[in-house]
Amino acid sequence: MIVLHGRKVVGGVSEGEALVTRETISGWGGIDPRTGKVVETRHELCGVSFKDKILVFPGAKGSSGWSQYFHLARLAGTAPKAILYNRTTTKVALGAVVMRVPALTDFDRDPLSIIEDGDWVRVDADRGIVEITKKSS
Amino acid sequence: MIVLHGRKVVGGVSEGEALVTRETISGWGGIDPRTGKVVETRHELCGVSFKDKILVFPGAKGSSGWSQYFHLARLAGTAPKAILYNRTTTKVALGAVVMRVPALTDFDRDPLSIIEDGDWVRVDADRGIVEITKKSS
Amino acid sequence: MKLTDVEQGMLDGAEGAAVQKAMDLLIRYGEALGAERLVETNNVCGTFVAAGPMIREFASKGNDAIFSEFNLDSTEHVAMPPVKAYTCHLIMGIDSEHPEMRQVSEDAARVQTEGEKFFGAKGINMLSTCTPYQVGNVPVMGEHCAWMESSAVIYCNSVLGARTNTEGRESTGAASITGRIPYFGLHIPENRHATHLVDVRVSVDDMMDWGLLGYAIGEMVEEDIPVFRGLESQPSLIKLKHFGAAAASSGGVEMYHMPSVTPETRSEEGALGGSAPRASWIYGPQERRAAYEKLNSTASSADVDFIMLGCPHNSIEQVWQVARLLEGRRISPNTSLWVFTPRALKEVADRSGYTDVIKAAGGHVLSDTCPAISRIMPKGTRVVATDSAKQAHYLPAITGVQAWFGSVADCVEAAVAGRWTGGLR
Amino acid sequence: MKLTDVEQGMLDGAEGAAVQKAMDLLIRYGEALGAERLVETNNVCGTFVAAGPMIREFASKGNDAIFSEFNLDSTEHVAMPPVKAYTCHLIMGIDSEHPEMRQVSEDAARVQTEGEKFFGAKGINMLSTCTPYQVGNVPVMGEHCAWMESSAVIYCNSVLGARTNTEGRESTGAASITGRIPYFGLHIPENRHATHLVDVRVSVDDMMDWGLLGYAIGEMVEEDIPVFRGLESQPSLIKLKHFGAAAASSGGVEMYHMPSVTPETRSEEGALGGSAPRASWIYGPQERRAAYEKLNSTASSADVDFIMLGCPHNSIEQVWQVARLLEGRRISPNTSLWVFTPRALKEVADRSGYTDVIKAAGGHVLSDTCPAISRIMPKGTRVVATDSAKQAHYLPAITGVQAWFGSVADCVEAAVAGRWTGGLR
Ligand code: F3S
Ligand code: F3S
Repeated sequence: MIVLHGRKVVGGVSEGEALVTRETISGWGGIDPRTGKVVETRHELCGVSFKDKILVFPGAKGSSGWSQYFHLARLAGTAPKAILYNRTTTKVALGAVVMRVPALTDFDRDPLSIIEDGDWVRVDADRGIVEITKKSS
Repeated sequence: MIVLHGRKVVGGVSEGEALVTRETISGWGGIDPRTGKVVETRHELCGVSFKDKILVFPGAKGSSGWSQYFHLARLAGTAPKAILYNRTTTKVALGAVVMRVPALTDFDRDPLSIIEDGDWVRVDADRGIVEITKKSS
Repeated sequence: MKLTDVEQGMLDGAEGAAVQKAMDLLIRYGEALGAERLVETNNVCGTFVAAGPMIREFASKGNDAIFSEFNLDSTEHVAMPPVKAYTCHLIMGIDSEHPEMRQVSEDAARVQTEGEKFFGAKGINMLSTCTPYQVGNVPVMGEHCAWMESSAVIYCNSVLGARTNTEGRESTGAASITGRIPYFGLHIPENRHATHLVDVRVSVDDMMDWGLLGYAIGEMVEEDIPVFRGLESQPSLIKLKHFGAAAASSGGVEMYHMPSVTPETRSEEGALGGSAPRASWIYGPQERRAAYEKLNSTASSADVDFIMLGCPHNSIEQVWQVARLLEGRRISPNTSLWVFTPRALKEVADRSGYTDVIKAAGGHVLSDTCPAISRIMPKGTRVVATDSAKQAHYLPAITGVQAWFGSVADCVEAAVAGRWTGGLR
Repeated sequence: MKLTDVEQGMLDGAEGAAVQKAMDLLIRYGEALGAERLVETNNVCGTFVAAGPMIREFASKGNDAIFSEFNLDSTEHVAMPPVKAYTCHLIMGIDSEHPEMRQVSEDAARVQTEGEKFFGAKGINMLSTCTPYQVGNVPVMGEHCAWMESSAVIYCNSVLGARTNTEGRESTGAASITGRIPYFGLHIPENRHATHLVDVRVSVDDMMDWGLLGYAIGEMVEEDIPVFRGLESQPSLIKLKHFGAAAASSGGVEMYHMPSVTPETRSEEGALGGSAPRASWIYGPQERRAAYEKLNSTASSADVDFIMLGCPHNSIEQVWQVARLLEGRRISPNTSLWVFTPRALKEVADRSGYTDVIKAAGGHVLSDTCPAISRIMPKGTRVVATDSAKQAHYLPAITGVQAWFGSVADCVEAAVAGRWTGGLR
């Protein structure tokens, strides 16, 4: 089991299957809040839903509608269980806050180089701890 | 007879009685083109007309309507015979051009300290010469 | 003046009679200024639509004649071509949609509407305001412009860092169809340095205080360029708009430096171009009071019958403030209140509900012009109150009224009470 | 986060429930950012009026409920107080006055009009555009703002020198009734320095080229801050508007430096804050062509059926250009042409006669929204042509159409011929 340490963005504890992407995610024009699916045509997760997943991604891109779209995902019940991202911007931080799911950033090691799709991840945002159980083991 | 030298603004030759003021003149809200009178309440020439005079003054002030008001004075036949001023601004230069009367500036000596009301002044703007015959002599 | 081949071609008539006349004027004007050459401009703000009784007398000869005489200084009447430069019409003669203004002169309204059609078809944008920067014409730093309207010229040079002299009806007309203006004055970097230092020793924060500072500086500095020291609060568009309009009416200021706000330089030394100021002034409590006294020098009776708000034209933020101050109140029966904002922003005011709030209180929202330009005020106006230093400076001279100057709150209280109770706090 | 007494009072409910909820959100948001304190702002641009199907479902609960949930992130519905800060509503869901858009959803039009009334009465100015700086909201250097709309954020920081992060619907809602926003990111001087150098090796002058430069830079620089070297031509508002919108859509650029044009610093060293750039890029012919190819990557059929002009919304200068290009011509029967400009500037276009010229050619002038936001286009649209890099970037992703990108002249030729003949010249 691998442990990462990060800075609390939004508190709370949650665990679930990891969904990982190395591409920044767009809100408006990037996801469909009704299904939680990424819809940006050239995105590697295009068509995949982050509902109930532990979403691990570099950060946000695109328009200022970012927080609103992830806010709508919460209301539609399609939000991820928790989010882990590397680069803080007002878009992703506000999105995390209005999604009200545990969120961490500023990690001691880059989660994108450690966590893979399907790994089981436990996020304790209050204590800033991420515990990763590799899918294979 | 006193001779001044200045830079040609608008060519031509003209002579007449001097009307002198040490206060800058405003176009819009400062003169009445129908009568050629200064109308600015606190101005030393308030109520006096520059029609057919050799107007000697420091320069222009006030709004960008300056050239239009002196243009209208030309059309109303109330323009001065010639103008001599010290400080070049786009307002006074454009006004001189559209008034189409001989005009000089940038003098070797300050005309305001030499010319007085009623002096007879001959302006040869093409050669940049002002000949002043003092009223008293 | 040295002309480029294109300019020589225009002067020789290669682009038609009107362009030839325009070049003739630009050269006479450039030589009058002592300018060495012309500079290209694609941002012209002038006045084209006929306004005012004397020019309207020309209207019977048609708009080509009006353009030739008043925008090209050409006695020979030539046909106006479509404009070459991005050109805007600034202030109109009257507010052609406001009933009280129309009945003053149906003829003026007709000439204006016809002029809008004619000049619009030539590509002249009817901004119909003295504040082009509030209706989308916001030049960027370094852009050479040819603007009329002294309050817009000082804003363009100082706050936006673009470059313009105070142009006239004729020079902007010539610039619109040639895309040229004399390379003189504030188009030249060396002429944009500060020449005088103003040491501000009082706090300057609200709209009234920014107007008083401008009015005091104009008289001290006249046509020169001040740099300010000691300004602590962060101004916004509406405060610098009021400040600049005041400085351009009490004097002929066309540019100023406030290093933390105006873009041209970041420091006092940079603003002064490394040389010492020719003179330094202090703006303290006495100067502030003197400016207040001068602005109120024509007022004696407290029985106010007309409130004028919005010179230069109000932003939508200011219309919102007036609506908030008037909400649920009634203007005194023997007082009128007119708020001026550009027609384009009146659309936003209508849509946001402010126009209805102001009307419900008995006020009016007007556009296109102002009392000083149109000489139109409610019948029988004797005593005016205004939140604008420029209108308080010009209205008495132009119409003979008494004028009180104070804050927008003072003005609204006067409108409701019918009596002036403002003062220097 | 450290709060001032006033802020602590607001958090403790001293100014009512809504303000308390707003402070709660601002603190959660500030802590998520790692901000140390809040900063005062009197310039908020956000979205308040309900738009889009999911939020409209809330409309039945009333606008207080919409404000609580979507502008305060408060599940508990509280009454909205009048705003404290000067606040503007940016883009609308649909153009409620354009017939073709209304019939798509009468309900959407009704909800929008009701929302305008409700939020207007709270003091929110209905600018109804993505370009506040084209409708009078032009903050000055140093002003702390809280703006949404990425194309407006990059303009505010870079060209005006004011300070804002890319805010959201919730943070701007909270800022409107508290006058506060987290002191983070571009509010802090040290974060406004350039981090990367872009060496421009091709001439960048017309509108299309400024869009290509922006689109290429966004991908290179992502969220960082570029300073440019080698830009020779003098840009204007419309060129920097197009450049910034492109850079903010292909990447997340929120600020850039062009020393001779952007006010913050006068030199490359000053822009870089004295340190070396983290990376340098060249923008040459290959990068220019790559950006062009990407922007046209979804287009295959030359049979264009819809021309979209004006993203971000057109200035009046651009509407004049379209009218000039269309004068005396007819748009092909199987092609539609929509020009978007803010409602306030459509008033100027109507008055100048441009709307009639465009209509006579078979085109339409719309306001308030755009196809990417409203998802409304002429029925059956498959192949779009646009003069806007941002619209070409988003429209295919949002609506599945093919999109050609080119100059406004290419687009008008395509409208008249019904076929795309644009290309990289
Ligand atoms: S034109 Fe505008 S600047 Fe004042 S004098 Fe009239 S409101
Ligand atoms: S809101 Fe404006 S910036 Fe473009 S995507 Fe729509 S026209």
